[in-house]
Amino acid sequence: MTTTASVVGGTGFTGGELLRLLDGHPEFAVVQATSRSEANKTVGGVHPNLRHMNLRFSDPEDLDSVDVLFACTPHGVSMERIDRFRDAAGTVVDLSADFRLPAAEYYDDHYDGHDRPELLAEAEYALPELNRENLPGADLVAAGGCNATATIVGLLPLFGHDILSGGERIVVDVKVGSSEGGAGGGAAASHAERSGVVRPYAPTGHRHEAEIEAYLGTSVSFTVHAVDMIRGASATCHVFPDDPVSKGDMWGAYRGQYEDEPFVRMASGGGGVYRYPEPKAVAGSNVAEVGFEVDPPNERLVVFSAIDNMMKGSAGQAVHAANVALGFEETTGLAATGFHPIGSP
Amino acid sequence: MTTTASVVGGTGFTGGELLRLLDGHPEFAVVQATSRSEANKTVGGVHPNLRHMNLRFSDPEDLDSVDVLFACTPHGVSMERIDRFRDAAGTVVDLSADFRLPAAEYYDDHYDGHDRPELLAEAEYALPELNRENLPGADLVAAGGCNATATIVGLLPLFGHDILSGGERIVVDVKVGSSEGGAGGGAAASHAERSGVVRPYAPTGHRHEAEIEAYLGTSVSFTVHAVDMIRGASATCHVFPDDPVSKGDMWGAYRGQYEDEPFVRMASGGGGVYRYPEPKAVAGSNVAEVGFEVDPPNERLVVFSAIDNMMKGSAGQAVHAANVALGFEETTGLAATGFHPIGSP
Amino acid sequence: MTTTASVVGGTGFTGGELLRLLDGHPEFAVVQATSRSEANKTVGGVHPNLRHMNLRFSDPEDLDSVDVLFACTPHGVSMERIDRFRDAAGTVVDLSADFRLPAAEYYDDHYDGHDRPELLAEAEYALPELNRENLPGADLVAAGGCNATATIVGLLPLFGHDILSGGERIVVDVKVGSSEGGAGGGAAASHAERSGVVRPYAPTGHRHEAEIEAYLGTSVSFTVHAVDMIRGASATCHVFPDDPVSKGDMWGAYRGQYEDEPFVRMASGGGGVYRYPEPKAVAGSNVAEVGFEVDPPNERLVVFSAIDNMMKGSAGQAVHAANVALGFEETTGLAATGFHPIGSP
Amino acid sequence: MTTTASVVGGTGFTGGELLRLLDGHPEFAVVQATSRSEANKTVGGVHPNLRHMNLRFSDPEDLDSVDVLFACTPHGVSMERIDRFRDAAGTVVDLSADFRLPAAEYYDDHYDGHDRPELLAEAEYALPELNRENLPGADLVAAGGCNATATIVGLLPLFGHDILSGGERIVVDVKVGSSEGGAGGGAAASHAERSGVVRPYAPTGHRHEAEIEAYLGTSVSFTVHAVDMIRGASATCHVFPDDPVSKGDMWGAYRGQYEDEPFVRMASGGGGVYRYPEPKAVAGSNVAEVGFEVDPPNERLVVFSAIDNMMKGSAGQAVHAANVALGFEETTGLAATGFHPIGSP
Amino acid sequence: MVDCPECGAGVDLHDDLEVGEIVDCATCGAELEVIGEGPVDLDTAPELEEDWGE
Amino acid sequence: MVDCPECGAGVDLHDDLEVGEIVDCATCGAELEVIGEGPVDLDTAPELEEDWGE
Ligand SMILES: NC(=O)c1ccc[n+]([C@@H]2O[C@H](COP(=O)([O-])OP(=O)(O)OC[C@H]3O[C@@H](n4cnc5c(N)ncnc54)[C@H](OP(=O)(O)O)[C@@H]3O)[C@@H](O)[C@H]2O)c1
Ligand SMILES: NC(=O)c1ccc[n+]([C@@H]2O[C@H](COP(=O)([O-])OP(=O)(O)OC[C@H]3O[C@@H](n4cnc5c(N)ncnc54)[C@H](OP(=O)(O)O)[C@@H]3O)[C@@H](O)[C@H]2O)c1
Ligand SMILES: NC(=O)c1ccc[n+]([C@@H]2O[C@H](COP(=O)([O-])OP(=O)(O)OC[C@H]3O[C@@H](n4cnc5c(N)ncnc54)[C@H](OP(=O)(O)O)[C@@H]3O)[C@@H](O)[C@H]2O)c1
Ligand SMILES: NC(=O)c1ccc[n+]([C@@H]2O[C@H](COP(=O)([O-])OP(=O)(O)OC[C@H]3O[C@@H](n4cnc5c(N)ncnc54)[C@H](OP(=O)(O)O)[C@@H]3O)[C@@H](O)[C@H]2O)c1
Ligand SMILES: [Zn+2]
Ligand SMILES: [Zn+2]
Repeated sequence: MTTTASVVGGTGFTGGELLRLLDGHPEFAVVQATSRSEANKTVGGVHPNLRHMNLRFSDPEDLDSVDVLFACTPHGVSMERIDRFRDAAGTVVDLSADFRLPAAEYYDDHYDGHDRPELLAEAEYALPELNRENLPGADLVAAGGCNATATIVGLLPLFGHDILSGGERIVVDVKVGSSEGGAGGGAAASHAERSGVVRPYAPTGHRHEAEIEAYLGTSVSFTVHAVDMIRGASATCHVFPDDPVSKGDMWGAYRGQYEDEPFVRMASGGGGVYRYPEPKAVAGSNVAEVGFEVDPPNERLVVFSAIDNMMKGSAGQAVHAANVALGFEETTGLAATGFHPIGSP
Repeated sequence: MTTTASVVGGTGFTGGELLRLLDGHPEFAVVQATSRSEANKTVGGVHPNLRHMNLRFSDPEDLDSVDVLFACTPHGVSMERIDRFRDAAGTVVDLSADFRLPAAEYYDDHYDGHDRPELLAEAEYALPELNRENLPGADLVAAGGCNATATIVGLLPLFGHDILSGGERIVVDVKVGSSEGGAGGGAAASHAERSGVVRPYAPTGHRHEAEIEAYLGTSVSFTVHAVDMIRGASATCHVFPDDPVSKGDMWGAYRGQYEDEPFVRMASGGGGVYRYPEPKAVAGSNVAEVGFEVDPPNERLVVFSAIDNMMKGSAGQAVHAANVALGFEETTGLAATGFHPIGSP
Repeated sequence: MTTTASVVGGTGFTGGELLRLLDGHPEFAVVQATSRSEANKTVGGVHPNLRHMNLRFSDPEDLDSVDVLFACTPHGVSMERIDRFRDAAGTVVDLSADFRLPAAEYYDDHYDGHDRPELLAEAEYALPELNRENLPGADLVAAGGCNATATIVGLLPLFGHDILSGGERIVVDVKVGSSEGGAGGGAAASHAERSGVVRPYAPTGHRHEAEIEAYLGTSVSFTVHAVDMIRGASATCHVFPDDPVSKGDMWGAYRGQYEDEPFVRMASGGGGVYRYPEPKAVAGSNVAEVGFEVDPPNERLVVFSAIDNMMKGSAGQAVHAANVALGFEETTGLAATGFHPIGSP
Repeated sequence: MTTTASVVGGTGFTGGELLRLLDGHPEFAVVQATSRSEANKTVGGVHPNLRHMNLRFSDPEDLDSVDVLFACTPHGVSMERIDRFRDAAGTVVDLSADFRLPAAEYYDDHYDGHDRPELLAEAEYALPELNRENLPGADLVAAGGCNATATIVGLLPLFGHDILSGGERIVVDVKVGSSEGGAGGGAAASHAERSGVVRPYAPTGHRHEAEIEAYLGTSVSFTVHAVDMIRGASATCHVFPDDPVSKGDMWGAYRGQYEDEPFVRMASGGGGVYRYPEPKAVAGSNVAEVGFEVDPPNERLVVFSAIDNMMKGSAGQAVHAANVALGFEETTGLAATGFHPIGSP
Repeated sequence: MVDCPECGAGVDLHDDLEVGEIVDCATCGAELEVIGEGPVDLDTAPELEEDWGE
Repeated sequence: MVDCPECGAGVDLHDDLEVGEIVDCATCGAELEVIGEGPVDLDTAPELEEDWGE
């Protein structure tokens, strides 16, 4: 029996990626994709890769009843419309920041507050590598932020394997592609202005600092740069542990954490062209690559993490979590590997 | 019962793509991938997207017995080693130019002759849109050239629908990505020299002229430009028919030809950003996009065609043809759609 | 004694390039740059390369009196404001299409007509390679279109050297960068949608067909593709002469035409990486590269031409023409060569 | 009276850039450019932007007598050939690492030792912002490393303005273009493998750590990533001072340091698209952009620095230093600004 | 199902579309205006001569 | 199956490898030299300080 699904915000970048994933997912049938601006137009008119889909956008005011509703709207929309979403669907998976943080204070400090703080305790953070045990049966699931996901997946093994305890200095230097900004975009997002950049776009105070702190229990010095790719987020974490850590300790921690994870892959040195995590190597897949080096003279660990922000960083993570929540085999619909060669994906 | 497969030339670009496709294909099991330079190394050490595969390259001198052998070697290797390939496998699918052309003269005129001209009559051209009826049971299959494929798929409907008969003037202006050159590459293929180019790399005399002439029965004025993408080939065909052709005539021809083709998609005008065929829109998929405009003042038809050279232009076409040859459902293992957004794929 | 200059439309792409050129030009002093949207802001706030200039944008309603006014506004603005421009300046150099075409009918057929058709006879076409003799003393100069310039410079030697007479079939297949669209841009111009494209954006009916016809006296079958670069226009002209033409004939024509031209350079075969004209090789300079091959089997000539649309295709051409009009040494302020290596400029 | 100059290693990337700069420099006349591989070929055959130069490569064994010899050879060549270089020229400017570090131990620790350690004390570090007073009359000048230059220019104001004293924690996360690797390049430098990357290529232990330590007196935790541009190096310095530092303190330090520097420009917040230093904004120019933010919650300063590695990071710096050494006006031949718009330069 | 006036392919639509609404054809992409209801009737939409890209 | 001396993961190999051959570890990518046969024994291969990219 197929599970019906709708995508609110279907013209957007994450919405389009979700439509692609759900269309290829054997358990789901997409019955609705909403758009205010493109209502009645075919999904393929916006997403050329989906020209084969026999589906037209419809108005978000008229939500069909479905099993799962995926909300792919800008921050603030889901918290306002959450009751209507839950009326329409037994399970709501939200890709925005609206239900990601575990307490109202985070929204007071880093956003403009929250309309429905009482629901925050109900919501489950989607990242299975962190929160798998709480997802089965969850009916409000909040997919993580893309930069936060890259960072959390990179640093997680250091906590709980006696390497970090939370008070250490961590610098996270992130490089991201232009799809992070969504389909809207302004002058800075034009091809002429955005091509070839290494552009500091969030030097300090990025909101994902809060998400990382909430889920890893550590503060991080976070800076994000826009670089010339469309898909992809890459986090370089410069970590200063209190005590010396060997490469063997690191392998123990990372293999211990991730050996059985279907969507985390190690890339840490060795030969060839692709020695450490790279967005290029995971583009189009739900895989996160993680790797590291130790730097004894500087008493530093360097951890690299790379994801496709459209996949592990949003739509793929959402489907992964939905698979767990609904009891499907975890990797269903997410088995596609990346590509080689691939350009600036 | 799975069908066993081997890939000769597994470190190359088409070889890597075939490994990806076969690995995800429910009917095939990859038992061997050869390399002279990387023998004993893991497939994932060269193709980072295949790090999950439990396979090491082995020497092409020691061929395993398999059901299907895919040869992904430079021009000249297959014609020399064809007997050993056929000893090892019941079906040989060759991606090089060695068995593509139907007669020895083509090789005398455009290459350095042919070692085994008597086999040319046995070989079947892989492109199902052109040669589907002869593929079932074929045991020597020759995948088409990428630029030739883009051109043939674009022009095919004009022949046989009373628009062209073969003597008309046709200019084909092609734009291609860097993966067409294979993993080797020289100075011109370095990132610094190859980025951002619009570089005429085959102004005249490209060998695919012969392939197009052999299969469409028309000569074409062919020019190829390198542009800044990795995957993709785009052919713009400027066609001068003897008699006026209306847009309705064109739709009739193209819909008539392609309505039931699983891997050809029309994109011809309309609204939105993606109005005509684009490599970006098909990257990562086996789809060919075709479209056209009519230009009455210049008595011209303009036909656009776009493919991913790694897929429809080589490895995807090879698997498509193998599916037909072996009696599998045609689209098996090739259902993946493209991506949106996607950069310079 | 310095010549004073103003730039109307100073926030735009051609306006910014003009400011850069005039700022480095020993004969000119820039006294005004206009903008409606950025009035009172520094020029460097929009054009980061001009942060050293001590100049703020001012309102285009308040034009200073200057020797030369450069108009860098969208089509339609100059024809409406031409009297005010001429009141403010002894010489007006217009970069838009408003005074490019020699007769009102062109505007009726290809644009929405013309407000001041009587001025068309007064205006001089800026391209010195075509119209040098009429420029000295001209007080209304119209810079050519970028794609038209690339095409005209490529084809010009074929006329007047007994190769073409005007009735022959010519296909012009153009590839352009995103700066051609100006600083405005919409959804199709965003980095995510515009990166990595080979996108047919003007399949037929491009307005520059008229400009080429007006100045070369031949009709051309013209198609323009957007490709992944910012600066640059490359025209590939497929030409079908009535009689056979040898490579020697071609060299004679091209050397005869261009030997003494300071801003035209031949690149036609030979060794190395850069054998034919490429936008990359001329980016940042006012140079046009031209080159060719002959294709006897197809009775075809292939002519390649490459320019930087910001330079030879607009601002550089405008300064070049102004130099000639005002009697300065032709190359003044335009001597900068291109770069090597350079990416996607 | 012109000063004669030769370029050893003239086919390389920095050698080509030097030829471009010297060719446009009013004080210099280039009399020789060497190459082993391209001897007797024209300079324009390798560097298409220099097709107008009337110069052929000659063998590096036959050095002409000149006033200034610029050595643009890989590490190790200059230390071996230094006597012959000095025989040929009164002033030697070396762009390699061979004379950059002030003492033999650095070479023992970070390279394979030094052949001529006694010359290290004679050599002057080229960066005028750091070492201007020692350059006039210097006859052995060593241009800085590109990543070191970006970092030193970024951090310099923090020392000597009471913000840092040398023991503080500093993380330097660098992003560089592909021209840093020189014209050689291997598999990892091919267009297909190198496009679109965020690739950690020197996770730890980069040799420029030593150069920074030698000239700033501080150790830094240094990591370099390859990103998709050709020219450009961008350093993000995450700095942890012992005491709180205000934005005013920072402006004081940076303005104090750089107000009169002709080739350093501040970009630190504000509006528009280009708010912080970006390689794109300085590409093609000798300008270094520097800027910063303060991050009180993390007790961090973030300093950004961006240069064109071909200019400020090598050839431009070399000419700048030569200007000072020879007593020319400092900015001679280096006045060209960057471009806007410009792609991935 | 109604035929596209541009390319002739069938266009799949809800029946509750109103006159004046714009839809696109899934085959040719043409923008089509609903000119009649129940059953839906379509005509090519007046082309917006918009600037498309450059 | 033999353990990787670098990361500790199991390394899957044919038994007919010869001493001196170089393999890589599928987990950490380390280049490993075969230093004993039947069963295969591995050690970290001497690192080629090659130029890797830039
Ligand atoms: N892009 C990423 O990498 C990424 C990663 C992780 C999380 N996210 C989060 O995912 C969400 C979507 O991001 P995106 O990049 O897909 O954005 P986007 O491309 O801008 O798409 C937003 C979508 O929401 C619709 N929409 C906007 N306002 C709406 C409203 N008031 N009511 C109903 N629909 C509305 C828009 O369509 P119409 O205007 O046609 O209705 C559009 O389909 C955001 O919250 C973002 O923070 C994004
Ligand atoms: N790239 C495309 O877009 C494309 C499209 C259509 C058709 N093709 C055709 O497909 C074939 C492969 O192209 P490619 O782009 O994949 O090339 P490639 O990347 O250069 O790969 C060639 C492969 O062949 C192996 N090889 C080379 N010489 C060999 C020999 N003598 N014996 C055994 N193996 C040998 C190489 O590996 P080792 O050196 O490690 O053995 C490598 O794995 C060519 O014939 C090409 O024309 C390519
Ligand atoms: N881009 C090219 O490659 C190229 C090549 C050849 C010719 N051209 C032609 O050159 C002209 C400028 O092109 P562009 O690419 O520079 O365009 P752009 O980047 O869009 O700039 C247009 C400029 O005009 C100003 N402007 C717009 N409407 C105006 C009005 N009604 N009155 C006064 N100022 C107005 C705008 O500034 P504010 O809105 O701030 O006032 C802006 O500074 C166009 O006619 C174009 O066809 C362009
Ligand atoms: N690229 C940068 O961004 C950058 C920045 C700062 C400093 N540097 C330093 O500048 C130097 C040159 O770098 P590059 O990027 O220009 O390198 P490159 O592109 O590889 O060029 C090296 C040049 O040296 C010549 N050469 C090589 N070995 C030689 C030898 N034994 N004797 C004489 N000539 C020899 C080569 O030409 P032939 O083989 O034809 O003789 C070639 O012209 C290096 O030391 C590099 O570390 C580079
Ligand atoms: Zn239609
Ligand atoms: Zn290992």
